[in-house]
Amino acid sequence: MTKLIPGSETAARIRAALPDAELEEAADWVVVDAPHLVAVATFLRDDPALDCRYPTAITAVDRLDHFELVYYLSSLQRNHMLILKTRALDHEAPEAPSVVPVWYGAHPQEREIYDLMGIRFSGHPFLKRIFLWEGFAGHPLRKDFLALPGGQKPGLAHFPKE
Amino acid sequence: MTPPGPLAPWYDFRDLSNAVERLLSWLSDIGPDWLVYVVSAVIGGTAIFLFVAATAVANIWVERRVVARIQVRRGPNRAGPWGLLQPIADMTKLMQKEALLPRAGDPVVFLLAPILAFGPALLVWGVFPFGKGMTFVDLNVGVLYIIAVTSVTTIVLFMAGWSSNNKYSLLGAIRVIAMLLSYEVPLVLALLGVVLFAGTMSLSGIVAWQHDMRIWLFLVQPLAFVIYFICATAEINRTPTDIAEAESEIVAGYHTEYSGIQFGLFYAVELVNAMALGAIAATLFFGGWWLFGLDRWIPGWMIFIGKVYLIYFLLIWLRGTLPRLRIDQLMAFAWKFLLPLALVNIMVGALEVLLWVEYDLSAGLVLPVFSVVNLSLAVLLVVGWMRFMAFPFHRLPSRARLVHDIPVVAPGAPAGGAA
Amino acid sequence: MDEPGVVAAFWVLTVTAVGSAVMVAAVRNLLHAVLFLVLSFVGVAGLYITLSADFVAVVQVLIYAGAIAVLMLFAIMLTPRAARDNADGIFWAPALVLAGLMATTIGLIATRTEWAVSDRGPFSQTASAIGEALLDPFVLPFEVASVVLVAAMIGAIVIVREE
Amino acid sequence: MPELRTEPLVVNFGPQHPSTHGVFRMRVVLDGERVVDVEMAMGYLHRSMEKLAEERTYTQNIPFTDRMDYLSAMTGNLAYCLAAEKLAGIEVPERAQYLRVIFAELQRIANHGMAIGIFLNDCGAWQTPVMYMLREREKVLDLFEMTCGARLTTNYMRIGGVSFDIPEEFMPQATALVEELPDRIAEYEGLLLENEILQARARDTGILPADLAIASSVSGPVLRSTGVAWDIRKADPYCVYDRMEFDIPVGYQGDNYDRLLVRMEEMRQSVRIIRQALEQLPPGPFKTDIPLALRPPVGEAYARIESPKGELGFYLVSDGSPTPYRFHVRSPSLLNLTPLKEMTVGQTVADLVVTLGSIDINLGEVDR
Repeated sequence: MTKLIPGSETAARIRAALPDAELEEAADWVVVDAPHLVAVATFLRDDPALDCRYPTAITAVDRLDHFELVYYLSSLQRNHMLILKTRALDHEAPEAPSVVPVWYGAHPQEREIYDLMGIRFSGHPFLKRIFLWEGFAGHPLRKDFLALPGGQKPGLAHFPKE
Repeated sequence: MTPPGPLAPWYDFRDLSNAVERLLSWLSDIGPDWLVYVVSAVIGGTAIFLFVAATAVANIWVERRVVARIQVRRGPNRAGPWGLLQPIADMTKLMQKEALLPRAGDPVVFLLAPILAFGPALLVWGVFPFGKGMTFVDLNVGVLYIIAVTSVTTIVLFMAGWSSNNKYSLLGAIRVIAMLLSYEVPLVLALLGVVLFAGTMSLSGIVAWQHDMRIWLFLVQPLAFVIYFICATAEINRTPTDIAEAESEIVAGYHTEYSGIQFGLFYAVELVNAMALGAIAATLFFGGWWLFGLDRWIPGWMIFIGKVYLIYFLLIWLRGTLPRLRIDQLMAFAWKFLLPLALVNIMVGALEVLLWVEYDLSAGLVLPVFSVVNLSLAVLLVVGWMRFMAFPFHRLPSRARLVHDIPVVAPGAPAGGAA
Repeated sequence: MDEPGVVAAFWVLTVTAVGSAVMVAAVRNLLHAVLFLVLSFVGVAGLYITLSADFVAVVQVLIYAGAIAVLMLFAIMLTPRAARDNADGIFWAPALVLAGLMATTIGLIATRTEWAVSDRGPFSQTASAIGEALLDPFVLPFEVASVVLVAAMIGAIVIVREE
Repeated sequence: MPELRTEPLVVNFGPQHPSTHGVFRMRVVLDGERVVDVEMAMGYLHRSMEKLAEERTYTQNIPFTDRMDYLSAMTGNLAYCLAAEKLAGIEVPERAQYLRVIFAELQRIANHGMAIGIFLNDCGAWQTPVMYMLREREKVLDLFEMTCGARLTTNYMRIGGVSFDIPEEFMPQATALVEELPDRIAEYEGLLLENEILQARARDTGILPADLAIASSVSGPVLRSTGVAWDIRKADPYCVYDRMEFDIPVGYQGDNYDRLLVRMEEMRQSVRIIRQALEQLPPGPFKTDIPLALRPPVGEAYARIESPKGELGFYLVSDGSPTPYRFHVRSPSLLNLTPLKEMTVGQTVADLVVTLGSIDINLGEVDR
């Protein structure tokens, strides 16, 4: 069974190695501030105990006032997984550092996030839209894409017969 | 070259030339000289054209049905009984389609190519002895003629590929030329071995030699047949050597841009060329219309066509079973494997013919001995080459490694290695 | 040689060969030029057939139309696209003069020479006659030619060999 | 000797091309036959499922997962249902877990059959292997049809179980298939794996080093072919895989041939798993009753399975409403394409096509 490393343990290890990174720990994950993302990612990859050399999944969530980037990182050798998060605070022009130098596997995933969420990854070697064509207006996975009048978020507020 | 004698009755259909001979002798009695020439040319040309057209049409059905059998399906079975009318339906469809012309292409060359491609495919058939007297033109350089005519096809295919102004077509055209340059050499050398033994380049002469010696040249020159078969398969672009129109790589190669009946012509040329390969192999290696005395009972042309279809079946079989080689592997195969073997074959063949002629040995004695020697030599060379020169596949694993549990490094232990 | 069919064939083939040879020099597109060259070769091969030199005719098609033209196509394909035109050169005038001189010389020689007419008939088997000639009276030139070809092949290998 | 200066040729492979497995496009720069550069372009099948799913309830989203990897719809269903169950905290009855394992493994056989057949097609084998593989796949699809009425887009799994119990005639037919398949697989191994032409084409081409594979998030058979023993069924068992006895096939150096080896052996291991699952299949309910108005609590969940193509994961975020707040698919087809350039540059066009075929992508899943 893959062990999910709790946020407190990850945070303790990161603090020991990179004392100036601003961390916010939750039960399952650690939120790191964007400027330290690459340093923390490099540490997670190279630390022999954490050994997160396999980036399982990278995605983003639109939290209405900011974007949350979610990194599922795992070690195949030790069979554990940890969740790292970071935030792109500017909702209008979100930007985050790219982790492609750390994990090559982030290449298409960050392009996908850029295409669908509009987060610019600084330092990405080939940041072009991956699915939609250049010039497509907007980024469809944002909650305000083709926003409904009255600020209503897409999706159902309640079930039809409720 | 048939000795003059009393003409056979015209209804003797064991040899279709009987009827023609009758007609011509009657014409020469009543008409001027040139009329005989013209009539014989028209009859022969029409007969060959009809034969080629009929086989092209029939082979659509044959190929599709046979390949379907190989591929555990049924093949065309809706149009007519057993799908026999399928070729008609295919042709009708192709003729109805618009023949597109690429805008940036070279229209004259583009339109000429499919028409010119049919020329060599048709011309080759002029020299085959379909039966004892059934040769349209009995050239005494027949073997060379065949090689020359088929090599012209390459230029036509290049024209098609280049004039399409399509990158896939261009790649296909370049591949066609590279293939020809490599495979023409061992092909000619292989056929040289046959000519060495038969002592003539005339096709009916070679058949007559096999008839007189009561042996197939395939038995005397097995290596030559193998080399010829592989080279000819490569030259007419069929799997496993169809890199010039490799569907999965360059879409359709030189005929990517062709549509409608122009594509249909290329398709027909491919089928006719496959048949021509069979006809050449049947004539040179398998005794043409002669079948160990059976030709007295069965018409020679039936035997010939039967042999052609057997070899054609072999081609379909290969097509249905083998994957395609890569271009550099094909080139390496031609130069490093086929060419040395062809040279060895010629050396051995020349030595044998020399022995035979110098010591004036009886053919009944030496030919079986040569057959055994050459057959064992062929097997030895091919197997030896495979064992010592080819990539040692048999020494590499061909099954996956099985792991029962994932090796997990304990939390304290140091991690290492790529994993 | 005097039959009307042969004469007609001679003129048709001559016009084909010479006309396409002129087109080789005239057309702008290099690939068209090569294709016209092939046509010219085929016309010459036809002329050989009218002379009942069937071996030479077939070899003409095989080697010139089949191999040499293909080599030329290969060479053209390897050059950049810009060089695939018969561009205006500065040499067209001297070339024309040279070609004219050549044509005049050959024409004069052909018409002025007292050609000895052999009284033997045409060969029925040219291939074996040529083979015997090559390996008996002309064996030395034959071998020299093969040595030259071997040298050329070795040279080609040396040039393309990777260091 | 001066370098021969040749013109690079830019060729668009796809989206209309016989061997791009759909509408994938590669912008390939060629030097003669050599590949100098590969640039992937996708999105021709992009249906924006992640956005569509945000406006549908959790149950309504199951059909989308069929249409992502349409060649293995069952595993798409399974991964999504696992994620939704993890998010909502739903327990699945044991019989349903076994049925899920059986159908996921049947789907793996069907998918690998197609993958191997199409790979051989890319090698130029002119349809014959595909036709044989389709013959086996048809039998698997017959089992799907008799159980859930659909063959391709099955829509079979439900949150909390499966939609139908297996019919009576399922067991004998499935047992017969399980008995028959090992012989068939052995036959294909003899015909395909030992074919010299195939070995000449596939060996030492498209080599993927293990460390690059790990750094590029490659998963599934492509990862295993590099020699890394990693299988989520073993590493992070879901359903009842921890009760099954099976091995993981692992390749040697990550070339195209190793990927073929791994897929071929995985079919046999799947047969093993199905046989055990059919024997152990317990009686009982095949689904739990979940509320029609399923509102998972606020939170997020990531559930992953070993789909035939690799690690298929669903990342769901709930805000307590009837629809997922965020629906993300970690699609193995897309991520396995990451090192395509590194695998193909320097080889020939033919190798490029074969390498793409050996990765076994499905455009429905790449573009979503």
